[in-house]
Amino acid sequence: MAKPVVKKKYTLTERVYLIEIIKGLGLTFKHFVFNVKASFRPGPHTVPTCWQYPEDRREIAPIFRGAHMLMLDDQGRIKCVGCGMCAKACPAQCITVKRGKVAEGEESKYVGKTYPEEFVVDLTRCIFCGFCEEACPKGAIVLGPEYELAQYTREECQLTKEGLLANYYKAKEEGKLKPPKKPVPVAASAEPVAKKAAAAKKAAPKKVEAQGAEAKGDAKEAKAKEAEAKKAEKEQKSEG
Amino acid sequence: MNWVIAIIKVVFIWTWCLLWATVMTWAERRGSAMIQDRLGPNRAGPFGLFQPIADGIKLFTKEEFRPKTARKILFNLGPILFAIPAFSAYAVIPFGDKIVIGGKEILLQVADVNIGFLYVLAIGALAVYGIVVGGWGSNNKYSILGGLRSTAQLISYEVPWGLALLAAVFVYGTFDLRQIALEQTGTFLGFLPNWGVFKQPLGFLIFTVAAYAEANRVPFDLPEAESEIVAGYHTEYGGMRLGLYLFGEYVNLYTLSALCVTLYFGAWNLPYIDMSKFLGPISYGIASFVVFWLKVMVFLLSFIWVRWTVPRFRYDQVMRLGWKTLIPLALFNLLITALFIQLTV
Amino acid sequence: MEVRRPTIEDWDNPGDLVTINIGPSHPAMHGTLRVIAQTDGETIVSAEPEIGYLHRGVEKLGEHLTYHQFIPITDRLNYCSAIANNVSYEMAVEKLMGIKVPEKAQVIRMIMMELARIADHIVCIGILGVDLGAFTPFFYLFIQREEIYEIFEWYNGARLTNTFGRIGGVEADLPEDFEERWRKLLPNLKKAIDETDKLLTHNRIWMDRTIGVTAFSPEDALSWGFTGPCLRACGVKRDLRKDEPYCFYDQVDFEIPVGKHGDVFDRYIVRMIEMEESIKIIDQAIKIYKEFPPDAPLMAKVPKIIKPPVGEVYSAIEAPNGELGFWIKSDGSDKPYRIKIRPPCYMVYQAFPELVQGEMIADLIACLSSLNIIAGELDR
Amino acid sequence: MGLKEDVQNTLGELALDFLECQGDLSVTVPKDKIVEVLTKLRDNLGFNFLSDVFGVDNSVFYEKLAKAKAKKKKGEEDKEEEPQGPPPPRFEVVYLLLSLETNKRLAVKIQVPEDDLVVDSVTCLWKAADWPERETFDMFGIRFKGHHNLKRLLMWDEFPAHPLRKDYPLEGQGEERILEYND
Repeated sequence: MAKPVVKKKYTLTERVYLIEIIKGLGLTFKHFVFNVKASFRPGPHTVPTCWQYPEDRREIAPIFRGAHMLMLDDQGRIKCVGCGMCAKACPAQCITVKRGKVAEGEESKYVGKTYPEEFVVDLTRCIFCGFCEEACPKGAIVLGPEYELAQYTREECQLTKEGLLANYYKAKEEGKLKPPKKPVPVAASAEPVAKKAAAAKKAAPKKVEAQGAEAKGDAKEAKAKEAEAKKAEKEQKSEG
Repeated sequence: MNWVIAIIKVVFIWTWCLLWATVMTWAERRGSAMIQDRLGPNRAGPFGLFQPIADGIKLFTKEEFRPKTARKILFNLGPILFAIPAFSAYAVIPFGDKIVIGGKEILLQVADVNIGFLYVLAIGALAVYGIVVGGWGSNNKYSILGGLRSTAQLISYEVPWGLALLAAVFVYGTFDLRQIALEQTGTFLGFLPNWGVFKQPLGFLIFTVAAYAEANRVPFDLPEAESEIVAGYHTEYGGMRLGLYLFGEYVNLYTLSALCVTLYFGAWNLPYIDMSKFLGPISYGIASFVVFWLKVMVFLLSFIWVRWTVPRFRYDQVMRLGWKTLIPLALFNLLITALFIQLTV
Repeated sequence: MEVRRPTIEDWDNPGDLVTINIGPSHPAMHGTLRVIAQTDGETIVSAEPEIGYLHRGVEKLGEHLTYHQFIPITDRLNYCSAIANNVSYEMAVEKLMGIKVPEKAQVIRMIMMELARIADHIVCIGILGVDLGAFTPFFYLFIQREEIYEIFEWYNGARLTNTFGRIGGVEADLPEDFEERWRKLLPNLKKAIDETDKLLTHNRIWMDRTIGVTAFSPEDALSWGFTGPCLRACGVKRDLRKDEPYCFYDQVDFEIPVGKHGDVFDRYIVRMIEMEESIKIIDQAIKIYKEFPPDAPLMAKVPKIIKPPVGEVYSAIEAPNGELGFWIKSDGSDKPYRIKIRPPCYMVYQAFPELVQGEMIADLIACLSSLNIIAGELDR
Repeated sequence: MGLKEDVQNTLGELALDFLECQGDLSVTVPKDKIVEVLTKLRDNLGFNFLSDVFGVDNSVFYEKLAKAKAKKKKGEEDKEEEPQGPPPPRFEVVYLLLSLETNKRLAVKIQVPEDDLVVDSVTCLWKAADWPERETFDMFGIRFKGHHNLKRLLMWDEFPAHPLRKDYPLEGQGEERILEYND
C-alpha cells in the first residue's frame, strides 16, 4: 500500500525545539501565577473556574430541567387532573398516572374533579427532555431545579406523588420555582414566510401581523390543549 | 563512632528523599492544577498537604493484586529492582559541605568516593532492569511494550548523558563529586559565578534533555504513555508495588536534580558570596544544606512545569533525537571542551 | 512522493505479528471503540476496527416513537453537539411535511448550531491534545465549553442533551441576557483558542507528531465518503453550509478552511480555524436576530399530532463532524416508517484501517482523536 | 431542474419508476443492474459521491397504505378497484447519491424479494459502501455479492436475527444473556 509522504519545511524557530517550548513555558507560568494568586482569595470560590462543590454551587438556570415536581396552585390545591397527557408524551415512558375521582369532602385539595391517584416518575428511565411539561394542559408537572438525584436503591429513584410534592415544597422554599413560560409566537398560517433577503426590511410591518397572530395562536393553542385533555379523560374513562 | 554517623546519614538521606518524593506528588498535583486553571487536591489538611499521606495509606492498604498469568518471581522483583537503585544512587551525591560538631568534621555526604561519578552512572543504568523485569513479568502486551520502549530509551539516552558528563569531567579534572562541588567557588571570567553551567552551557542542555528522558518524564514519558499503552510497564501493578515504582520515579528525579545542581549549578555555593567566611561551623553546614536543597527544588519544579506544557514524542522521534541530534552535539561539545583545555592548559 | 508501507501479505507467517487489542476500555478509546491491531514492533501492519459496543438501536426505536418523541433520542447521537443533531432531524421532518420554519427560529437555530460546533471542536482538539500528551490546552478549552453549555442551559434548561427545537420551529426565544453572556464569553474563548494555538501549533514536538501522520489523498477521501473537517483537511472545499445553504448561512460571510494533505495536523488546523469562523457567524447571526421584532413567530403552524404525508426525504446539514443526514420514510401515520441516520464519523471511521496502516501505535491514537469519532453517533 | 429527464435519458429502460417527494427524486432500477446503473450515473451525470446505503423493510408499509386507503374508501366507495398485482418485493435497498459539482441528490432504489436476498456489492465503485453494506446485511439479512468482508457490523457475530426487519420486536427476542446478580 502506498501513501503520500508529507514533508513540511520547518522555520528555524520551529526547528529548534527550545524556542517554542520556552514560549509555552512562559504561557503556562502566567496561568500558574494567576491561579496561585487567585487561590489565596478568601471564600470557597477562589480560582474562577473551580467550584468547590458541596459548599460552593454554580447558579443554575431558573428553567433548569431537573427532577420533576407536582405543582400546586395559589390555594395549595394540586393542579394535576390525572389526564395522562404527560405519560403519553414521554419518549422514555417513565411516567405512570392513575386517575381517580375526587372523593366528597376533598374538593379543597384538588383543582379538578379528578386527581392523580397514583403518579410515579421513574427517574432511572427519565431523560429530562421536558416534554411532559410541554404536554401538560394544566401546567401541573414541571421539571424542577433539583439535580442531586443519586440514590442507594432503585426504589428510591421512583418518584412518587409524595416525592414530587416534596420537590415542589423544597423549590418553593428556596424560591426556585420556574418563572411562567412565555408563550411561543406561532406563525399565522402555514404559508411560506417572506423571502429571507427581505427579512430586515419587512421587520416593521410584520410586527403588527405577528402580534395578532400571537394572540390568536395562543387562544387556539389553549383551546386545543383543553380539548385534548378532555379527549384523554374520556379515553381513560372508557378504558377504566 | 564513624559507623554511627554513617548510619545516621543514611537514615537521614533516605527519609529526606522519601519525604520529598511524597511532597513532590503533592506539588505535581497542585502545580499542574495551578497551571491548568484548577485547584487540585485541597481537602486533606492545609492546602491539601496531607494528600500524599492519604495516598500512601491507600497504597499500603490496597489489595496486593497479581494477575494469574503473571510470572510471580519477576512480578514481585520488578518494583524492588526499580526502587533499590533509585535509593542507592544518592549515596555519593553530597547534600551540603561539611558540618563541624564537637571538633569532629562530618561531611554532608553518605559516601565520599573518588569515582562517585561513575557510581551514579552505573547505578542509574540499573534502574532499567526493574522496568524490563516488571514489564515482562506482568505478562501483558502493553507492559512489555512499555518495558521495551523504556529499555531502548534509557540505553539511548545514557550515551549523550554520559558524553555530556564526560565533558564536565574534562573541565573539573576529577570524578569525585565533592571535589567538583568545591571547585565551583569564586567567579568565572571575572563576573560570572564559577559554575559549570557557564563553562558547559551546551553540556548542561544535553544533560537536562537526557535527564528528562532518563526520568521518563514528559515529553519522554513513552514507557508509560497513558493514551497509547495504558500505563506501560506498571499497567498490571497496584497497591504498594505500584507505590514503589512511583516513589522510585520521584526519588530518581531528586537524584537527577541533585546531580545537575552539583555539576552545573555550583552545588551549595552561592554566587559571589562565600558563606563559610562569616558563618559558624554548624550554621555553615546547615546553610550549605539549605542552599543545595533549594537549588534542587527549583529543578524539581521545572520537571513539573515542563511536564504540563509540552506534548509527548513518538517512539521513533525520541530515538531520532537521541541518536541523530544529542549524540553528535555531545561529541561536538566534548571535542570543543578538549580542544579548549588543550589550548589553555 | 509516495512510500510503500508493509501490509500483512508481506509476512509469510502472520503469526509472527503481535496482536494488540486496543479497547473497548482503553484510556484513549473515546467511548467504547475497539481496534484489533496487528503490529510488527511498534508499526501497525493491519488494524481492524470493531464497532457496535454502544449500539442502542436508535433507528429501530425511531420506528416506535412519534415524530416529536424522537427528538430527545437524537441528542444521544453525537452528544458533544446535540443541537446539530436535533436541528438536522427537525429539518428532515419539516421537509417531509413541507413546513416553512419562521425566519427568527432559523436564526436562533443557526446561532445555537454554531455554538454547538465550537463546543464539539473544543472537545475534539482538547482530546487530541490529551492523547498526544499535552494536557493543559484541554483544560483551557474545556472551561470555555462549560461557558457555552451555560448559554444552552439558560436557553432551555439542559446542558448536554439539549432537546433543542421542535418540529416547525424552536421552543423559546433567546433569553434576554444571551448577547451579554456571549460578549462575556467571547474574549475568553478567543484567548483559549489563542493559547492552545501558542502551546501546540508551532511546537516542534506537536508538529512532528501530527504533520504527515495518516495523510490521505482527496480522491481516497471522497471515495470513502468523508465529509466535514476530515474531508476539508484533504483539500476538498466542501461544506454544506455553502453548497446547500440552509437557515441563514447564505446571508452570513464566512470562510471555509481547507487543508492540503489530510493529515492530523491539517484536521487540527481546520478545526481551529472553523472555531474562529463560527465565532464570526454567530456575531453576524446576532445582528440578523436583532432585526426581528421580539414577538416575531418562532413556530410554524404545525398540527399537534404530526402526521406527514406518505413519502421519503433525505435532508442533511453540516454537523460539526460532517454531513449529518436523516432519511425518513413516512407511511402517513404518526410514527416514522423508517429512519435512517447518516452519521458523519461512521463513514470516516470505516477508512480507519487504510488510514493507520503502516503508521505507529502512537499515530493510531492521534488519528483516532483527530477524526473525532463519537461512539454514540457511530453505533447509533 | 430536469434531473428526472436527465436520469431518464441516461438510464433509459433501466429506470423503472420515479418517485418525487418534496423535491427529492428517487428512481427504482432493476436489482441485477445496480452496479451498471450506478456506474452510468457516476460517469455520465456526475453523481460522484455515495452518501449512504441502507435497506428498508416494506412488509408492513403496503399493508398500512392499504388500510389507510380502505378507511378512505368507506367514505367514498366509488373509485375503481385497483388491479391486484403480485405483492411487491419485501425489501428495498436505497443508495443515496450526491453530485459534488451540482449539489444534486438522487436516491437509487432496488427492490429485493425475500426469496432472493443477494445484491451486487458496489464497493468496487465507492469504498464508502463498505460498512453501510455490512450494516444492511446485519440489519436486514441482505447479502452483497462481491463484498470483501461481509460480516455483522453492529450486532455480534452469533446474533440470530436481523433486528431492523419489521417482524422483529422492539424489545428483542431474549438474545442477550440474562445476567442474574446475587446480592
